[in-house]
Amino acid sequence: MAKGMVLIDEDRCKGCGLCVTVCPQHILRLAEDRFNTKGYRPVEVVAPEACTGCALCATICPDVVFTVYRRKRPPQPAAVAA
Amino acid sequence: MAKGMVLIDEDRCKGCGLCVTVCPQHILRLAEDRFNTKGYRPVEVVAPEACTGCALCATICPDVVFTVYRRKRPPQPAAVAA
Amino acid sequence: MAKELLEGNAAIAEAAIRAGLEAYFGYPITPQTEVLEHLARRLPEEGRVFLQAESEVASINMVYGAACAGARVMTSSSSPGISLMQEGLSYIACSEVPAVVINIMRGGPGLGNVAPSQGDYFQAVKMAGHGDFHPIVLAPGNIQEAIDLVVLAFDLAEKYRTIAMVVADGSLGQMMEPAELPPMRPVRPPAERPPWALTGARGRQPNIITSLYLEPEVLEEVNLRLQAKLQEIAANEVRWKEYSSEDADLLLVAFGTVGRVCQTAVREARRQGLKVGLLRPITLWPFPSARLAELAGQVRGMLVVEMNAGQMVEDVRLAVEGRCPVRFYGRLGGIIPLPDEILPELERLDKEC
Amino acid sequence: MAKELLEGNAAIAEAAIRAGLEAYFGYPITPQTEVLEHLARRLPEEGRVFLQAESEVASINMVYGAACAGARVMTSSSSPGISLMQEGLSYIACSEVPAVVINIMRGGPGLGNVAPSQGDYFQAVKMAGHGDFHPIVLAPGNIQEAIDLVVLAFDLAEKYRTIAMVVADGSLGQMMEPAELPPMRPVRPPAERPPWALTGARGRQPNIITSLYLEPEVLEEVNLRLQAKLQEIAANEVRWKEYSSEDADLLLVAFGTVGRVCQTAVREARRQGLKVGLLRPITLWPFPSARLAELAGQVRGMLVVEMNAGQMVEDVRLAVEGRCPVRFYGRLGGIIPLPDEILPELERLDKEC
Amino acid sequence: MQEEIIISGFGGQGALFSGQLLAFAAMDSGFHVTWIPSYGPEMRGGKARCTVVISDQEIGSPLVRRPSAAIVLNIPSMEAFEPAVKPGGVLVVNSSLVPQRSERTDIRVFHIPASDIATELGNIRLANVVCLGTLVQAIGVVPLEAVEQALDNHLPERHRKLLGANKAALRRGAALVGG
Amino acid sequence: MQEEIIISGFGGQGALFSGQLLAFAAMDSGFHVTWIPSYGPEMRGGKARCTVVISDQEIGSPLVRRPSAAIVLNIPSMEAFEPAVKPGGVLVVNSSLVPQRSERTDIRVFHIPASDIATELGNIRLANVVCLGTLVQAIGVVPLEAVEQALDNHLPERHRKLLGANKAALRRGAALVGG
Amino acid sequence: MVTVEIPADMELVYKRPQSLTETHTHYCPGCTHGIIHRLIAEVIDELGIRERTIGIAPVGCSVLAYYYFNMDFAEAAHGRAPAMATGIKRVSPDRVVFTYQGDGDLAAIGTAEIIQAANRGELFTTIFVNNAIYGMTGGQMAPTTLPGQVTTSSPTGRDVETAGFPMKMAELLAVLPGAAYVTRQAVFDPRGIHRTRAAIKLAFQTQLAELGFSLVEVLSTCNTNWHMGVVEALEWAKKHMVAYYPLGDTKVSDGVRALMETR
Amino acid sequence: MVTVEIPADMELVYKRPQSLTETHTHYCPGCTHGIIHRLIAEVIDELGIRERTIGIAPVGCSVLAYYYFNMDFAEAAHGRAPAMATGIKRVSPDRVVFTYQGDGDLAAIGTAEIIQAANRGELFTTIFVNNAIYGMTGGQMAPTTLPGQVTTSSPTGRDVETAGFPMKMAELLAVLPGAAYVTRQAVFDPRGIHRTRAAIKLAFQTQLAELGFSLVEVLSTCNTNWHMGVVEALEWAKKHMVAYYPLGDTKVSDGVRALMETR
Ligand SMILES: Cc1ncc(C[n+]2csc(CCOP(=O)(O)OP(=O)(O)O)c2C)c(N)n1
Ligand SMILES: Cc1ncc(C[n+]2csc(CCOP(=O)(O)OP(=O)(O)O)c2C)c(N)n1
Ligand code: SF4
Ligand code: SF4
Ligand code: SF4
Ligand code: SF4
Ligand code: SF4
Ligand code: SF4
Ligand SMILES: [Mg+2]
Ligand SMILES: [Mg+2]
Repeated sequence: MAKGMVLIDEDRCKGCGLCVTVCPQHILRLAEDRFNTKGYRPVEVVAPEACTGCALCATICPDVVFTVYRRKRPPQPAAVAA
Repeated sequence: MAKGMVLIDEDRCKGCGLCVTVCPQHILRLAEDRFNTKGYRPVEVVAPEACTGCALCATICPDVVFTVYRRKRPPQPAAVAA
Repeated sequence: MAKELLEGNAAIAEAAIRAGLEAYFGYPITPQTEVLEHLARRLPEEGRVFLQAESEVASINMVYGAACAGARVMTSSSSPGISLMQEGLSYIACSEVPAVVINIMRGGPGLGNVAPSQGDYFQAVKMAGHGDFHPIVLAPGNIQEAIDLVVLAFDLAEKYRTIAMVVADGSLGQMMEPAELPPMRPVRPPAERPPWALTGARGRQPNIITSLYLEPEVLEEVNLRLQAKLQEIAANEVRWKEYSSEDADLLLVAFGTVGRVCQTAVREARRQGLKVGLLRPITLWPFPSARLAELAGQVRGMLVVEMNAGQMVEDVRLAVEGRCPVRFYGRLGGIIPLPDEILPELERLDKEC
Repeated sequence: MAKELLEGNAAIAEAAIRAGLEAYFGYPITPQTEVLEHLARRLPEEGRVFLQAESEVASINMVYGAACAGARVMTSSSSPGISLMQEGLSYIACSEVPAVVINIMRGGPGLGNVAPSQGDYFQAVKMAGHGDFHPIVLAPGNIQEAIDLVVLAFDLAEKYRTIAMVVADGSLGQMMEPAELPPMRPVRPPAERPPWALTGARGRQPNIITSLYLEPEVLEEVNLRLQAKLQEIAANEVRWKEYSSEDADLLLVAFGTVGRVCQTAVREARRQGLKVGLLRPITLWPFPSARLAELAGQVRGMLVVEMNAGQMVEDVRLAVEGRCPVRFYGRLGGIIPLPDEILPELERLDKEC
Repeated sequence: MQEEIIISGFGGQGALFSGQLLAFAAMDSGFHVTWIPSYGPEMRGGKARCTVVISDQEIGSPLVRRPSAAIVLNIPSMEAFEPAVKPGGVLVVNSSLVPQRSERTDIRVFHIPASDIATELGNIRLANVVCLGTLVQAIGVVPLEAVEQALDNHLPERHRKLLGANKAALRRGAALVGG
Repeated sequence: MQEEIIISGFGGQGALFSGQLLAFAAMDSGFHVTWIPSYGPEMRGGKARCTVVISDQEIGSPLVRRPSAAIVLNIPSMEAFEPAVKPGGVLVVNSSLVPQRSERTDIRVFHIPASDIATELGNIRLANVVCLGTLVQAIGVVPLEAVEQALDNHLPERHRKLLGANKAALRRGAALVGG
Repeated sequence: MVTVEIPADMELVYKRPQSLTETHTHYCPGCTHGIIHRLIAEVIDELGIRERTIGIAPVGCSVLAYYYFNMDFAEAAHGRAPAMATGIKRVSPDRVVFTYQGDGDLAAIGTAEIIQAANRGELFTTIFVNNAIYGMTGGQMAPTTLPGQVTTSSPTGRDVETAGFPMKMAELLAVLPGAAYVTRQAVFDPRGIHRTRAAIKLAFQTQLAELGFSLVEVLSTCNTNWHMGVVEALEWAKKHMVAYYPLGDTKVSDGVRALMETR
Repeated sequence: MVTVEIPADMELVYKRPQSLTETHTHYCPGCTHGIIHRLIAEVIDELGIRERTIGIAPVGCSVLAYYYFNMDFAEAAHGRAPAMATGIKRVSPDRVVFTYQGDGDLAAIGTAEIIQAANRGELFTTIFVNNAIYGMTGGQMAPTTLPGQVTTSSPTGRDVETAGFPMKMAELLAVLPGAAYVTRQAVFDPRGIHRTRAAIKLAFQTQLAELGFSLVEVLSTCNTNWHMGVVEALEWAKKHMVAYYPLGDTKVSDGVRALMETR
């Protein structure tokens, strides 16, 4: 089960490829088969299950294409105060 | 015999008194009895014989009132090179 | 309030305060520095904003900013400084924010001198910098009028969201004459700033103030709106004064200081049997063209007197359209024409028309 | 030299080089940046001075300096940038040093847009900043004329020691058409700079260039000299072109890009049986008033077409003085009026006059 | 004689350049000519079009509302200029990118799959030159050779290697005009 | 009724201030009044003069070339305004500083040793007030008391201690006008 | 419309800030202006000041910023944003004011206005986007263009002999006592972006605490006018711009230091 | 006319420099503008460059400097002398060009022009007369007016909260690589005057050696608008101005240092 998940606002994407270069999971690429309404090849997620929700893609994207989710950490036993 | 001598271009003087304050010989003062063509009380030399030709008056005068002369030093025996 | 003997520049400054001026941004320049100096003292006293800007370019852009924020704001300067404000004025014109500008004109061109002049008539009435715009231009002839017109300038600037410029010369700025200041208007509290102002988009859509319209079609619409506004102003806000014009068969036309000098010329001419009248435009833009056109049917000729090489005379000619001769007499370089120079010109006009 | 297909802005820049331009100071602004870019490349190639200034205020004052030193110098900009030059222009005017200024006008007011416009007509012809002065204003209608007028601008600026301004719009700046560049003039060597120039007071009295004249009487004299010069220019340098005006009973008046559009309108109107002519002013100042006054006796009416809200039309009305109706048609915001809009206006003029 | 040609597409399709080619050709053929671009208000990309006027007399307006001929390289251009072409005029449509067909019968319309032909010739960006070939052949004012000459003289250095392809494109376009 | 008074001297002689006094007095007496200074072009010092117009109707020009009355405090002022005073007018000359005498018979001339009188009163700078007293008395439009009142109200704080001396100067000047 | 199910155990870690409108920007693909816009918007969201913030757009590629920021905005004349901001802030001292300016705007034509505003200690914040070029007008030399860098107005590369050395505005402004916080950051990689965001936040906090003028110089790219690919531009900038323009704070007033420490 | 016999054994140690005209200045009595004029003239005489020097007067009390210097001169628009000097020098590189500017002129309205000229390393020299006030227009606050100093536009004293701190131009300009020699001197006593003269000489030499931009800030007085006696003004300036504006070089480039060493 994926640790993270991104939503892509495809029509905002200008296909600049910046997110592709920073995704540590190498799961982003520019679509090769289609254009978005702006005429760019939009980004797409190749392997959603590998997404960690690290949000580096969102950090660098100049066009605020990504919304990023991360799985909540299961409630951990509270650390004992030292 | 005076070591120095100043000429005063009286009509340039604005009576600001700066020269009076810097003359180390205290031989300058503003005329008390007359105005120059500009309507100022011009500077005058009280004791010309005390002038050393140090040119401090000329150094500070904003209106280039002074021309300064200094007595040539009598030819000194040439110092023997060490 | 009783009349006091007031100096022109100080009266202008104090009138602005009474009119509710919230902020002043300006830069010293003779012969208007007393406006700035009066405000430097009085505005902080009143808890309002006085700021000496680094330049006239900065002044006008500070005015632009404060006006965008919805504050009553003003700057003042003299000819070279006003030239430096041309770009800013054009932005303000297109952005439709209200601003009051005082120009106490001096001898030009260039650095010229600080003597009284009307050399910036064209610059004031024909444009606000580049593009198609006319600020409202008010030209007081005496100190009471200067006071009243400063107050009016704020009201007109706000009513039409436009630039209202008061033009005078150093002689008005430095003379003294009895006049009455208006009562102090309460300053508009920040909470009551106009709805279009930049006050923070709390509970409403953001306000944007810009003069950029990339699409020619859109910019044309903006311009048509500006032009419609100008027409509305032209229809409603023309102001002038007439002296002995009812039965006049010769008409003097002059504004500001020269206007009042011409009042004397009228009296003296009448004493000599010449039926001279005077029209003194108070708004230079909009110009009292219709009334002049009317008078062109009544009088045999007009004499326009200015402290420049002939600027307003063009607007008179445009109004008159050849229906009567329009002559010009002017003095340059900061010289005020006096009645005894104007009289011979009137006699000549009388003979030749 | 044979004709080449030239882009307007580059042609203007190259023409300046051929005319002996020694130094250019300017700041980028659309739609004239290609002038600057062309010169950035070519002037250093020719061993001459290119400097990108920090602003238009700096540009015009660098021009002022280089002109004082007796060099052939120029700047170029577009509307907002020209507004920023107003103070400097006024100094140059009063100092009587020659300078060439190019204004490739854009839509205004304010930031407006970069589309073609003629909104700065008043600013160009009525003044150079504050004070009483008119620069020589040249308005090319096509690229060949742009080239020729740039060369002429340098010659007139030097002949009269004045500002020569070439005004056009972005469509002329960006269009291409065949034209011939003049041969390369040799650059005047520094040793041959004019006698009034600041070149170092070697073996002569110092030269002083100033625009400050504290005494009103002296400044008045300076102004009278300036006015006399302007009159001389007005007498000698009026230029315009006429098309089919000999037998015209309706006259179009338009300058620059609109002027050439009107050439087409004339042809089409004639095809429809309207006897339309066209007068295209080439010098906007001095204005071909006398010729228009003459034509006012011949035609039934005039239609002035501009890319603004009606500016040159005032000068036409001033020339015509009511002797025939003068109508106006204008487009704003960067829109070029086309023949098919002008024709109905002509038809209306035909019916109503 | 006066031809007023509008070439319209979006930025990067080469509308401006093919207009310049036509202008050069017209000039070299002894005509008066004007070329004038108009960009959209967008800072980057967006529409790009130019108007070329070719005449045997001095040219007045370099802009026209109703061209005598037009090349439309994309859908918005089709919408703008298909209705505008003067009766008797010529319309060249890059049918690879513009699906709709002109219904007009008072003009000569050429729907040509220019992008496909260009791709076939090895570079999709040659579509504009294909269309230009068609237009030049159709209006017949300027000889095709003059356009080839213009290519020889003015193809930018960095595209020099595509000179042959450009000429081929031009000829392919021209060949689509039936005798 | 209209009186046009020029008061002229060099900077520091108080020409501007005495004009203002007159203006205040005229205003308080119910007249229309204008006061207008003119400085020389020199940045500092140099000539200082003002024109005061007092009228029972709205005032047109605040400047006049030919005053109905004048006070001249130094030689250049004498040269400028002695010939200018209108026939029937009044000229007050500070004879302490202006040696020449007016020959005019069509005006009333008062040569008064104002600086000497002022020195006598303890402050040479009161010469202008002495002259003002003479002028006010001579033209008779404004009562002397109104000028005294103006002194009471408008003498700058830092000169407050000279109020008495000012009034005395005024009266001394006035007394020089023969019945 | 596609509806996406978000699993219940997923939490939102990044979403479009409220301080941006929905409008798509006109910037070139990969232009860092977009990143900087976003960072400002995030900070304004975080500080909860959107409804009392007034922004000022420059003349430059970001001239249309007012369409992208979801708050009151004005468009200044070229270089004059600091004067305009001064006007606004002085009459609205309880509002938050910021200018967004390019290097042509701030370091050329607007030199006097930024220096004087900083010197007066005006209580607004400036985000200064240094992309070493005039983007909007098509790639002319800026005061910040690197030595030897080719632009359309320095076709053989910036010649420091005639054009001078690139201006280090963060260092210059730091000299002025009125400037409370001045820093230089870069948005060339996620780390730099995070730091830039922190700097922008501190700048706004400086304003909120009325400590003086604050400015964040952000090294940026202009791939279009540099004639580079998007990624190549970032690499070039990292290598060449950062070498000339050292990153980090050039001015931290005592007040700001105290602020930093309480965070 | 009085003829004075000069004894034969007297030698001339001070005479009016040839680079001054005979014209009397319009400056107030004791105004230090006069001293500074004289020093410039002496240096120009000494360097023998009068006939190839072009000076530029500002708008300010020294607006009429062209009447006093015996050489080609131009009068600039307020603050724009550096732009004008740039124009002149660029087209006349073998001439010596200097601007003479007041603090309102250089540090307020002319901020952009001086900074950009310095940054470009323009090969002219600026003599910057800092008298902490706008002299010509009658004593308004300048960017250099001291904290608390009363002027007509800061009637209750300069309030650094609203007007900022006085600008230290010599320090600010020193940051720019194009500036080769920047120094601050004072003409409050003969020693200071001698030092100022030496600095002015070095500045012109910097220009002659084409080492970059050179500027001498000269602390000065304006007794008239400070409302002080002439001597009192000097004392006040020595005490208060020098405390705020430290004297000495703020920038000496390597080239200039070499020049200093060869002297
Ligand atoms: C007075 C004036 N001069 C020039 C321009 C033209 N102009 C528009 S943007 C710009 C420079 C933009 O460069 P920069 O500030 O670096 O912003 P960028 O586009 O690189 O983000 C210029 C010179 C203008 N609009 N107004
Ligand atoms: C554009 C413009 N703005 C303002 C002025 C008015 N002005 C003349 S001199 C001056 C300031 C002079 O001060 P400074 O530069 O310090 O010189 P100083 O007189 O003290 O020597 C000003 C503001 C002007 N002439 N032009
Ligand atoms: S959140 Fe991280 S892992 Fe997921 S797509 Fe974005 S960069 Fe890649
Ligand atoms: S960074 Fe943004 S705009 Fe660029 S490719 Fe990725 S999603 Fe698209
Ligand atoms: S030269 Fe020296 S001693 Fe002689 S008067 Fe001058 S200051 Fe005094
Ligand atoms: S310093 Fe000069 S001006 Fe001043 S009193 Fe002495 S001589 Fe006269
Ligand atoms: S031109 Fe440069 S700065 Fe402008 S949007 Fe494109 S990449 Fe960004
Ligand atoms: S006003 Fe001040 S600076 Fe000007 S001349 Fe007088 S003392 Fe000197
Ligand atoms: Mg940039
Ligand atoms: Mg000063």
